[in-house]
Amino acid sequence: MATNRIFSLHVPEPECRPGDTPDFSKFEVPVAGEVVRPPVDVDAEDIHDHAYDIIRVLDDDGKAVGPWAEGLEDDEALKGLRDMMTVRSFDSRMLMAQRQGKTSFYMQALGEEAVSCAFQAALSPGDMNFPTYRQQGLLVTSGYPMLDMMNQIYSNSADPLHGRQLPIMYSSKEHGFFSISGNLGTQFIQAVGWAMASAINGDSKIAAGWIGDGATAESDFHSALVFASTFRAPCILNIVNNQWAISTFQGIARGRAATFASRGLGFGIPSLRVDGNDFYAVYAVAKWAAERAHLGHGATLIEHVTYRAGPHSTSDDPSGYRPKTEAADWPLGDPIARLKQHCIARGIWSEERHEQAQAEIDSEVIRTQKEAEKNGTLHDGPRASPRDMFEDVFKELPPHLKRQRQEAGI
Amino acid sequence: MATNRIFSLHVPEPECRPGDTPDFSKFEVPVAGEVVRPPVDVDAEDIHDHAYDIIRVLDDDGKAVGPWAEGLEDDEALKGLRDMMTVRSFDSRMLMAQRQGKTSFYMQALGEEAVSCAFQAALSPGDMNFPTYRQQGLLVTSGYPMLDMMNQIYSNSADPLHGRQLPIMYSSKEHGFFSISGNLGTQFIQAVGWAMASAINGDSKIAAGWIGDGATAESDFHSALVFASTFRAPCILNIVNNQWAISTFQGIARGRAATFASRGLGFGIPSLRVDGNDFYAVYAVAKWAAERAHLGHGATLIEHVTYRAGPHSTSDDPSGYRPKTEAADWPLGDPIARLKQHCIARGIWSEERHEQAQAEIDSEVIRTQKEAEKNGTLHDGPRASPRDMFEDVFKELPPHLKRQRQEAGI
Amino acid sequence: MARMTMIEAIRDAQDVAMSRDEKVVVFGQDVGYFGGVFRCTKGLQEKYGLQRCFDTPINESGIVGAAVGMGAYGLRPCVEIQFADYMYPAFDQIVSEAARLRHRSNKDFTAPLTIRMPTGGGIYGGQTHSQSPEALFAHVSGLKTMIPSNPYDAKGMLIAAIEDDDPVVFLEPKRLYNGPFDGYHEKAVTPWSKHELGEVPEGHYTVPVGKAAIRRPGEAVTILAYGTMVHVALAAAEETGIDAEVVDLRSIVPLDMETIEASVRKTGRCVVVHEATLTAGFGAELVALISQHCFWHLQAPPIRVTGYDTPYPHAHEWEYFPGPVRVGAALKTVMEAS
Amino acid sequence: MARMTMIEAIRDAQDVAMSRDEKVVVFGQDVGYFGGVFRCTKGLQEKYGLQRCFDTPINESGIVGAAVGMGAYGLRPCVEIQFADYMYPAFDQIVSEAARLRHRSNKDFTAPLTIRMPTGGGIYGGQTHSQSPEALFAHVSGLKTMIPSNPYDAKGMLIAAIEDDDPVVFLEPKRLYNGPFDGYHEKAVTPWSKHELGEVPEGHYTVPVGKAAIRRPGEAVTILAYGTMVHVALAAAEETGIDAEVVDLRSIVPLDMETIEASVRKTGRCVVVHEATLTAGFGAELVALISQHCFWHLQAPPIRVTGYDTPYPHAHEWEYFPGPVRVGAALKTVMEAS
Ligand SMILES: Cc1ncc(C[n+]2csc(CCOP(=O)(O)OP(=O)(O)O)c2C)c(N)n1
Ligand SMILES: Cc1ncc(C[n+]2csc(CCOP(=O)(O)OP(=O)(O)O)c2C)c(N)n1
Ligand SMILES: [Mg+2]
Ligand SMILES: [Mg+2]
Repeated sequence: MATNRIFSLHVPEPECRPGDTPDFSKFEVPVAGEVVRPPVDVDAEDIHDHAYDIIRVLDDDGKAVGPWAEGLEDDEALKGLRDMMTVRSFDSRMLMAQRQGKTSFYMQALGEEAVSCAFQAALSPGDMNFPTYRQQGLLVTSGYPMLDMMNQIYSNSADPLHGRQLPIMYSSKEHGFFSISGNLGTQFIQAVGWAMASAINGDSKIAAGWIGDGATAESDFHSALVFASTFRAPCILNIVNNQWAISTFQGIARGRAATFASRGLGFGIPSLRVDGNDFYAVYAVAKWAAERAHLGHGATLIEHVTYRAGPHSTSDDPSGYRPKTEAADWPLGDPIARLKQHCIARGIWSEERHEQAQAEIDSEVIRTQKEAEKNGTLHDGPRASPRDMFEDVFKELPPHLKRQRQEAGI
Repeated sequence: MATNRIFSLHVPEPECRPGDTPDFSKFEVPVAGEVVRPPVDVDAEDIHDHAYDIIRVLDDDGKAVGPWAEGLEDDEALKGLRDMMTVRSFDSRMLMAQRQGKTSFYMQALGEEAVSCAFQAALSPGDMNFPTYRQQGLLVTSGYPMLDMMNQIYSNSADPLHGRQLPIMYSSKEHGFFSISGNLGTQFIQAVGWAMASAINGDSKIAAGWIGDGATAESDFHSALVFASTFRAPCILNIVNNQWAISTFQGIARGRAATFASRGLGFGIPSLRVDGNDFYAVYAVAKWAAERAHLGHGATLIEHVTYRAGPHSTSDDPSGYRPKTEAADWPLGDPIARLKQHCIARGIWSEERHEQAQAEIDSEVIRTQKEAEKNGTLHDGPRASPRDMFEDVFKELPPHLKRQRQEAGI
Repeated sequence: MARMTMIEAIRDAQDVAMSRDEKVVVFGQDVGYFGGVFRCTKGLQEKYGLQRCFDTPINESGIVGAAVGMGAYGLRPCVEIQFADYMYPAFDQIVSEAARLRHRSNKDFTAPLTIRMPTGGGIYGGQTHSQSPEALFAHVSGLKTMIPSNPYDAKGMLIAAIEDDDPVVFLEPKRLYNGPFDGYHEKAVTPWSKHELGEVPEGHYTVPVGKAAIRRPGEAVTILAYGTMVHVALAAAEETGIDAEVVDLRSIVPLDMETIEASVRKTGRCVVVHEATLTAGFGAELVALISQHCFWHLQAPPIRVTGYDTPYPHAHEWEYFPGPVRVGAALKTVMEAS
Repeated sequence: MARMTMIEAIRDAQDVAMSRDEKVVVFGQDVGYFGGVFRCTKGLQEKYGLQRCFDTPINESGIVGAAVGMGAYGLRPCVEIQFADYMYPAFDQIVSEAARLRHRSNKDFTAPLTIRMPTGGGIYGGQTHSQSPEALFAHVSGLKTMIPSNPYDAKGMLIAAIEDDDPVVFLEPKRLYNGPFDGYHEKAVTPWSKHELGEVPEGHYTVPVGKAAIRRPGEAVTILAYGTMVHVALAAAEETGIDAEVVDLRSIVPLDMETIEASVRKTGRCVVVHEATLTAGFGAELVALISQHCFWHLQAPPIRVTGYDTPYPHAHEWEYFPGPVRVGAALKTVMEAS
């Protein structure tokens, strides 16, 4: 090996690790209302800076300000608040259920609720999401029954997926929610393919792809951008930058680029960053992108800047790789607290109503949980028949699977 | 299917197809000398426009002009000319050999000779290329014996690769030329890995990755940029945009982006476009990028804008998908003619010397070919023993291959 | 009825499928304007327009991934991978996505794709234009894998594949595109126009999925083969004069065990032939099935004649290729064993 | 000597290899600061620095592709793929590049990589944390594929793999990380500290590549197994009281045919066990080899006990998993056959 070191490998490291004091002083908190709202037929390079700035609507007092502050009606704001509260309440119950051994695994969206709840609110019926495992907010917002979610998590007799999938790997065509894959990134190009199909078919439906900051490094991120760019697919490509990919900080996937959104510019795809903890901003940007797609201008890339406040999954313990207080110090605040503040500022909500809503939601979640548990949990009670393992591998059971099922004696 | 078509799929098409008259009027021919030469420690975004402009040194009169016009000595210019002439002469003989059935396959670099010849001239001994199948100029320029190239093409008894590889899939560690793969794109990330290894080892060697315009769509293009960006690998990533990927025009891979080079910006990698038919410009840009890497500033992305003047390979006939005269109309001219003009303008060359050199080169190629054919051609004369098929699959022949070799009776 | 090459038959199958169902779309590298490097999609773009037949960027994962999305939408994509050797970048989308989608979503979403790819050697294509990766697909639950050996089957099977609601990998033995190659590369190839299986009905028909065909009935020994090896097996039977029954599997998943078992029980001897490398090739599965299910009928150890466990060679193609001489030797061995 | 879990043994192997050869580098997702999601690289970054043990972006093709480049440079990368289920994006780099580099360049360049990946089921991981893709690697010429069944082997085999000049796929049965799991998930797992093969020598040693180990000598029937299935096989032998010889293959390419043949010739009967799906699994190769090479010694059809040809289930894991009951039943069948 060389003795006079000439080159050396640069390995990016996060600002702080367990034991350090979180320091977000380098993070420039965006000023609400400052980023312009371009026309939807804009060219990517003409809004180059949108890939570096952060669009924010709700200011520190909860007021909606600036050019992106329009379109969110009173009832929509309140529904958004309720949806996010539901997701959080649901998450905390299911986390507990996993700890109690009622299922094998769980993943929360803690701190990121605005991203999927606000986004879904901007879609139309028939549009299709290709989500990752952290977009349960899409389902809640679209009205998918919480009971079915729980049945899936418990792999019980009423599990819509018959116990085949890991908990939280939902699927609902009806609710515009594509079957979640355990393999990162694959769904990003599938979303583009779905959108291309919509275009080929002369339809008016759009697709939304979802990917995490860490998973942008996967190759199918590239496939998606290449195909979306070439075929001007009517889709929205969402990057949820929640700062962490399990133990790995976002700098490893981002490298020398200033932002993830800037990756879209090299494909001529308009790319915007949005404060992912600002329900209003996410909603407004998603509406803009959806309109763009509907008018035939093709894909938009959105980077949602947020923070994964919980562990990666129930198999993870973040205290091994990041300071415990980092989540609390995250400069963009909590999405529920911020929308709540906005609704109060808007005069349509109050502390009392909030408390009451919280109680209602919690008890509804608990009631639903009890109902779900009647259908069984992973290790207790009824579940799908093991015969079912052999079903739907193919449309029709082929002879070799018939034989194997016989041999299995089930 | 929908009857009221709303969306429709956008499928890019080239300006002209067989039967049409080539029209490069939309192609803005770059003015030589106009693009600034930034310091090598520049940040990617600070030379944003370099990913859109085209660096050109040789003007229409063959004069080297502007800030990139320095460093190419007289003897280097003449060597470059000779190297390119050698590549072209070699290509034409080998093409003929293939037509005569002396081998199975051949691929020319016609019209693109400057890219690899000038680039190699800018490298230092020990640097490593990860080429595609169209960079024979790297080998010729580095002094790799033409005889060995021919032996490889003929799969004969002196083939350094023992008849294992398709013709032109050379390998020479000694000459800084990584084993060519038939699979597109794979070598781009390998180049980054090699550069990372050089950095880990405290070495001073750099790697150069090569990829075609069409193959930038492959996923490993993304892998390469991600890793190069994150680990600041000392490497140069070359895109050879020769306008075509077999029958597919570059707009299919490029999509909505204005240029391929702009893909690098989203990774924070300085990205430049260069006139690939301008030997001087390619040399100057390669030197700049090499210096950048040597000083520890990491990767550079270079898009070489050129034109594939010949068929894709001996299996291809371009008259099925592009106008026959398109090559002749290519606005950046012919690289050999342009460097020749420059050398004459520089006062170090003349028409007579050129003709003489051409004759020398041609006869040297023919002489070498005769020598190579003494070692056999694909279907005639000596070649490696079939026993050799079983060698080097592993370092040592494992029992199962020993058995198979016995069964083969060889 | 018309005489067709296998290329024409494959093109015709796509034409028929596209004309009957506007949900069928065709795409891949060079398949649009140019009609594919082997010309298997020639004229389809002209006939059905850019929206239904188009060139894609060179990204196999993108091609299959987009097809999965389109399938989920409700289209029926038939995509081309330029050579089977280049399918590896798409392997994740094939294995983890297309193959599992129906099951994992409880049929909420399906992936009715056909993934066409030229396979096999015999064209001096070296290690990256000659591979036979069928075993890799066969190991993946949820995929069907077919390999035709002649124009008639190619058309009928490809139409069946496109109409099938499950993902199908459709491997086209490129050495058979223009004629029934029997392994004698020095001989001029007989064109399909001189072969009865080059007789291809017009319009729509299907060859049932998962049904083998007996190409030569025989009593002495069973040869299991598919693709190019069917013709090699026939030549070997001819040359050795051994009364071999040649079974053309046509589809390896699902597999026609009924036909296989009946034949092996009858003959008591078996030779399995494929171009792919030996170890963990599909021949292993065939021998394993026979050994499990026909054990008491076997009079000799089954033999595999396959490519060797090396990368596919260039110069030594004909030493590597399991031609009639090697198959003939195996026939003799298996007949002599006792 | 120290008692170690398999995780500790794997970590220790890398530690030993890194300390003896500074060309050894370790990288992958979450392997740096955090030490890997299974903690198999814990402390290596702290000990050897960021340059020799680091986190990578989540791109498996990038991880293996970069490793190929590093190998060509002269380093000896040992990389982690977080789960074998996530190796597919890297399959092209493994198959088309790492496996072929030595051969295609006439050893001008080589790829001395080790690609570690947790494999197999038994942890309620569902279809994307439970797969056993060993057959896919075994079919590829130029790759070695190893699967340890205990801490002693894991350390010795991993050191051998890292020191090997060929690319090695090193599959770690994750269900064995903490103890010798025999298929009885309701029982608390015995920790490795209570098992003699949890006894791991300090420092450097290797287990020779391609040598099987007989875990239980027996006369009645041969069980061929690897990884978790070795312990299941032992349990089945114990429970049924059938005097089975349990052969732990340890490496499937290269394969220790000598030991296999000797055992099967002796017993005349054979059961092959693996977690992977049945069709075209590595069990097919084993049965095919036995049928070809031990045909005249076989007294009963060999039987495969494997995962079914379905995606790996979540809720029905224990119906799917080839546990001691299924293996025991096969032992009885094979003993009764005549
Ligand atoms: C192909 C593949 N590689 C690795 C993994 C393992 N894995 C699961 S989640 C994860 C981190 C993803 O991080 P990010 O994309 O940022 O999403 P987040 O969890 O933060 O929402 C990893 C590495 C996987 N599921 N698939
Ligand atoms: C993975 C893979 N897919 C497809 C091919 C087939 N193929 C060989 S060359 C080529 C076109 C490449 O075009 P480009 O990258 O522009 O390079 P050029 O030939 O123009 O130099 C294609 C599609 C391949 N070799 N590898
Ligand atoms: Mg993340
Ligand atoms: Mg090109």
